[in-house]
Amino acid sequence: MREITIQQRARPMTLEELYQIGRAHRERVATFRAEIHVCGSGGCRSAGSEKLLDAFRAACEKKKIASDVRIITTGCMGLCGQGPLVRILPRETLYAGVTPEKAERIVSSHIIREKPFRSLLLDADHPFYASQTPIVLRHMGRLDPESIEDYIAHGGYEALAKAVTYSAPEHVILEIRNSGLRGRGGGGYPTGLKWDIVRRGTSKSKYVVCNADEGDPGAFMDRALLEGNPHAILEGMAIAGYAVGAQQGYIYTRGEYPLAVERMRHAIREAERLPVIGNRIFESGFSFQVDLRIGAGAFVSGEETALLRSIEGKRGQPQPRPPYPSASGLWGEPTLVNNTETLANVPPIVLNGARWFSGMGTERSRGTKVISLAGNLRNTGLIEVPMGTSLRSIIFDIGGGVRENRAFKAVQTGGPSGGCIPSQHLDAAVDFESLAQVGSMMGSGGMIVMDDTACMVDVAAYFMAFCRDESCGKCIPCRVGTVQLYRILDRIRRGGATLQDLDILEELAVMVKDTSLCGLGRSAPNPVISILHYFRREFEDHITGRRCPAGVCLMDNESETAATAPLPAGTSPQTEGSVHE
Amino acid sequence: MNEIRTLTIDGQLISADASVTILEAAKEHNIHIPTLCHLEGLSDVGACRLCLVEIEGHNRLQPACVTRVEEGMVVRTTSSRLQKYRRMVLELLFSEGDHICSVCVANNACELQDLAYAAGMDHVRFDYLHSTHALDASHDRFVVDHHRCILCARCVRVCADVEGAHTWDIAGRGHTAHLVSDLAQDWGEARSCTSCGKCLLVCPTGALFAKGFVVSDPQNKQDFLRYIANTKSRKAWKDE
Amino acid sequence: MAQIEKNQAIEAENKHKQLDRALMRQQGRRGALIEVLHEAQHIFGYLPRDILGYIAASLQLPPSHVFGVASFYPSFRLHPPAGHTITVCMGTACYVNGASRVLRAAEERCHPRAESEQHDRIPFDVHAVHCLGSCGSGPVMQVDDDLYLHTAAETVESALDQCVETVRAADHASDGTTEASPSGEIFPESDTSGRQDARNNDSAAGETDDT
Amino acid sequence: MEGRMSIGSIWLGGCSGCHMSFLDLDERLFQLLERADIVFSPLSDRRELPDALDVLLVEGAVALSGQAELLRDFRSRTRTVVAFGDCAVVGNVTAMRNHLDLTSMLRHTYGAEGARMGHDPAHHLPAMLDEVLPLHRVIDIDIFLPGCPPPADLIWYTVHELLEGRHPVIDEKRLRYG
Repeated sequence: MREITIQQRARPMTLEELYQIGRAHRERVATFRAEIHVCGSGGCRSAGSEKLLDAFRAACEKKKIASDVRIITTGCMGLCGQGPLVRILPRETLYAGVTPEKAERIVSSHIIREKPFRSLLLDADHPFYASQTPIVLRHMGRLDPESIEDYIAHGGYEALAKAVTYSAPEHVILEIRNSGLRGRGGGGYPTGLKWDIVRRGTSKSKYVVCNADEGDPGAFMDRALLEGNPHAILEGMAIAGYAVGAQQGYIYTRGEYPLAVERMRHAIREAERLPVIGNRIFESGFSFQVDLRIGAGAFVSGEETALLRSIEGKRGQPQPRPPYPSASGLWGEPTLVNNTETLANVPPIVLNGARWFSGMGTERSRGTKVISLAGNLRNTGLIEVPMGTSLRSIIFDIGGGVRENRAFKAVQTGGPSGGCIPSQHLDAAVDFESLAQVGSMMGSGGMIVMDDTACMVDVAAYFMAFCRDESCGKCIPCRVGTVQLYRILDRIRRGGATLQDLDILEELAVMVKDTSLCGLGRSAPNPVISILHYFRREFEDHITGRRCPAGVCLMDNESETAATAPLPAGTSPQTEGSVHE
Repeated sequence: MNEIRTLTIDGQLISADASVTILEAAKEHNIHIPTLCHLEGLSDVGACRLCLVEIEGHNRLQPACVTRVEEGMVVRTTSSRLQKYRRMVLELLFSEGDHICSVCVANNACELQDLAYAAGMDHVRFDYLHSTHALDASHDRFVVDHHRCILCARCVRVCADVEGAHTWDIAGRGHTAHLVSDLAQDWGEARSCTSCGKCLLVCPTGALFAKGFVVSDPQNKQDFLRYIANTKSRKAWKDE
Repeated sequence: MAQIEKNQAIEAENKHKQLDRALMRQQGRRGALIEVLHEAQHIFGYLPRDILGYIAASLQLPPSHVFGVASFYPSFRLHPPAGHTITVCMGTACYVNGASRVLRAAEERCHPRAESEQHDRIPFDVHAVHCLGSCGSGPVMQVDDDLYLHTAAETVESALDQCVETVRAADHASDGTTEASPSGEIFPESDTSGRQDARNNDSAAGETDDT
Repeated sequence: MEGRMSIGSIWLGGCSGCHMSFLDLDERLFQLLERADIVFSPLSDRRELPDALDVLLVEGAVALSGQAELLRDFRSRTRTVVAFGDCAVVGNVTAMRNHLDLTSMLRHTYGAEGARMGHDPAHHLPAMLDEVLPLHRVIDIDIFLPGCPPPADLIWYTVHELLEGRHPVIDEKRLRYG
């Protein structure tokens, strides 16, 4: 069903015109004496990077060099924990923790006197950046996300132009299959296979959906991509649309990311103005339209079928699969649902070929993974490493180890559907298979490091409360199971539980995992199961010893059962709604 | 063009039309699979998870009510694991609502109760949540008691698909999800309601009932259910 | 008094016009309900019952379906927001850095247990959300539109005092009623604790418990 | 079981309807008394607490903290504890007060009026649990006998099985709530 098309340039663009725009933009940028890139993404923006822009403009005017210094806001530069970050060219240097007051001194030192400004300098071989191989993030932080010309100057839309001009759709799919690219949303389903199924759908109206719902707390890679390099996603979607035969695409992202929504809207308008998406793209028979759909805060909308119901304007309630969306998705039509990072990998694969991509990563998990590092770490932020890199090198080399060098306790991967991995598995590789073997999962790539101040029972209760609040409520095991699992965990946390409660907890966790309708319910017990597996002793301390080793949980003192023998079932009154200390 | 599929259910080799679900195929060969949110004649949602069956080659349990038969499928409808899970689903339901049978209008006429007997559920191991809900008696002939509502959405489906009024729908999310009429108004003010009473007759528990019924009064729901089963999927208006 | 009522009538009138324009833009587009609800909340600050009814009629959807969708998504508010909102991020990264202590401090300040301590007249809504997207610098807290990074329980006090000052200053300046203006961004922060719905005084409203 | 079986019964937060149903055993009571003694029960006037019991029938839910102690005490003396009736098994009508806030309910009932008559809940009422609990939330239960009240035939089946030294099987045919 065609959406209302916005007025476009009459004539479609040619490949030659695309190169011409790129060349012109590169020449114009080369005329500048210097460039100042200010990181405008999530963490840095909230640390005040907008005020930095004005400060640097004022500094350049004062030094009368304003006209030949290019000042732009860019996407995420990676090391969020030490933001706001600023990169200055020539003699490329990265400055951290820049405040408006320091802007003038940086300009006069780096640009006027051509000597780096020592005190805020981030040395070039900082371990955070050393062992990364960015593909999806290769232009991140160097590109002006609001200028399509800048994207084209960095080789943008070339892959789309070549695909629709020189390759048949089947050939593009073959390229993706041979590259070994798998879904980056967490499922790890082979992308080429999914494209093939949608391609074989006979209906004439098919859809491509970019899942940028990113509900995992502690994951911010989709947000960084939408804010930092929106065109890469549009190009990836257009190539996917061409390959599977879809004319309409939807990007579904969160209402809580207003800047990402704004940047993506602007990018769609720009792409239609040129036009690089719209009717008869690059003079081919292929037309592709993209619309933005904004979620409204439901984590479950990240589940494929729930996301499609949300785009259809309904309650985001998952549906049994099969039928899978690739056979019957939006309004019953074949629909390709891919994660933002998956789609952002498509243009580089089409440009550089499958063998270039499959050369990276491991045998069964090819390419790289974008990871958001957070928690009690020295270097927190956004990284991209080849699949197969060990947890140890990510946490201790790139991440710089635990803050205030406290003891490492566990790293949580896969968000509320993942697990907690203790120190004995730090040498596990980060890829789909190895993380599953140690009882966790890849998930969207959020990694939260916990030190010895964390109490694992409290963390298990935290994740279960998250799943309880985010359950859609349709199927009983998840709707009621998460409530009961949380009550038992909370009782354990407050020292009012018995060993029998622990048995019921384990039995119910397995039941919810086996019988829930969708991914949310099936993976809600994962954190508890993995924490019980690695940190069972902490549970026993809370139950029999009635104490919290990490000192986080407050035991119920007035529970009248304290004096008598431990009871088979806790009787300390728990009114469901009261705020627990 | 409906092709035939051959499959085995509980060791019994059967053949069934390709468009048929495992539940329908099993029913045709009177193999019993417990159901609750399923009602013949209404669309299926696969929400209560009581009809989960084991299928060889699938590591995940599949709901029989929405999973189509496939060639060479080997299905098992009962095992100790399935029975344990079915009993736990029922225990969860009893713990969520306020199912006090001794004071309930649907006592001895309640599908939830019958399923609990069949599962041998002699007690509930989970805490009773006792969440307080509204009780709406504003309609001149009917009452809705949300404490007994298990959110199977049969009433939503019969009101939308068969009556066409779509007065009922589910609002909220997760454990605060609940039934609402129109804009969460009192049932008596819901202008879209035609007072046809179909929702009462499909409600498996004592959540929707007619005024004037006292505890364990027999409600003749059974003949209406057969009527609704025949109108939609089978040959219309066939009375058995 | 008449003048104020007249202004309010005019204002309500042009809000309805804005809503009609939004509905016109969505004409013919499938699955437009959630887009319209976003715009309606932006116009009215929340989704009043009559507006939901108006939307249901113009999109020809059953009112129960529209209410079902509006009440499903936590970003949609079915009740007028209090004057000001404190949003505490309870994402995992913030949580392990002590976000629950910040949440407790915020709640203690806004709904103090002992009635006597209720000193600032300014009504605050306290929301716990699952991720504000600045995981590198948690715990993160937002008071209306200003974001506070690496917050601790103590920062809550100073942040709220500062907000109370700015609001009081604004009160003197406009000395009109501080109308419940929606917070600055086009889409107000998601509101996971405000799922309360008029009909259901569900006692399981433990949303603001400390996890 | 060559010796005689000792049976006891107590009622907590309940209406004694289950004990009435027990009396509906009618003539079967004589068969029972041939092989067992009812050593402690509200139905008999023997008051000393037996130091050991074979079977204990417990009617009613746990509403008072004192009842919880009594229950734990009996559990330590009894081989087989039977949750006798819906109140004991699920909390039933007694647990309906869990919807209400206990303190405001007491203040409402015994408030100004009660104070005028010198009734002060703190002194005149036993300490109440905030939440009325079914028995298995307080002690381990061996046999669950739901029903409001459990029909006499079901009680007889249970007691008879215990007399024969078998564990009664309360299956689909015998299970009845309400």
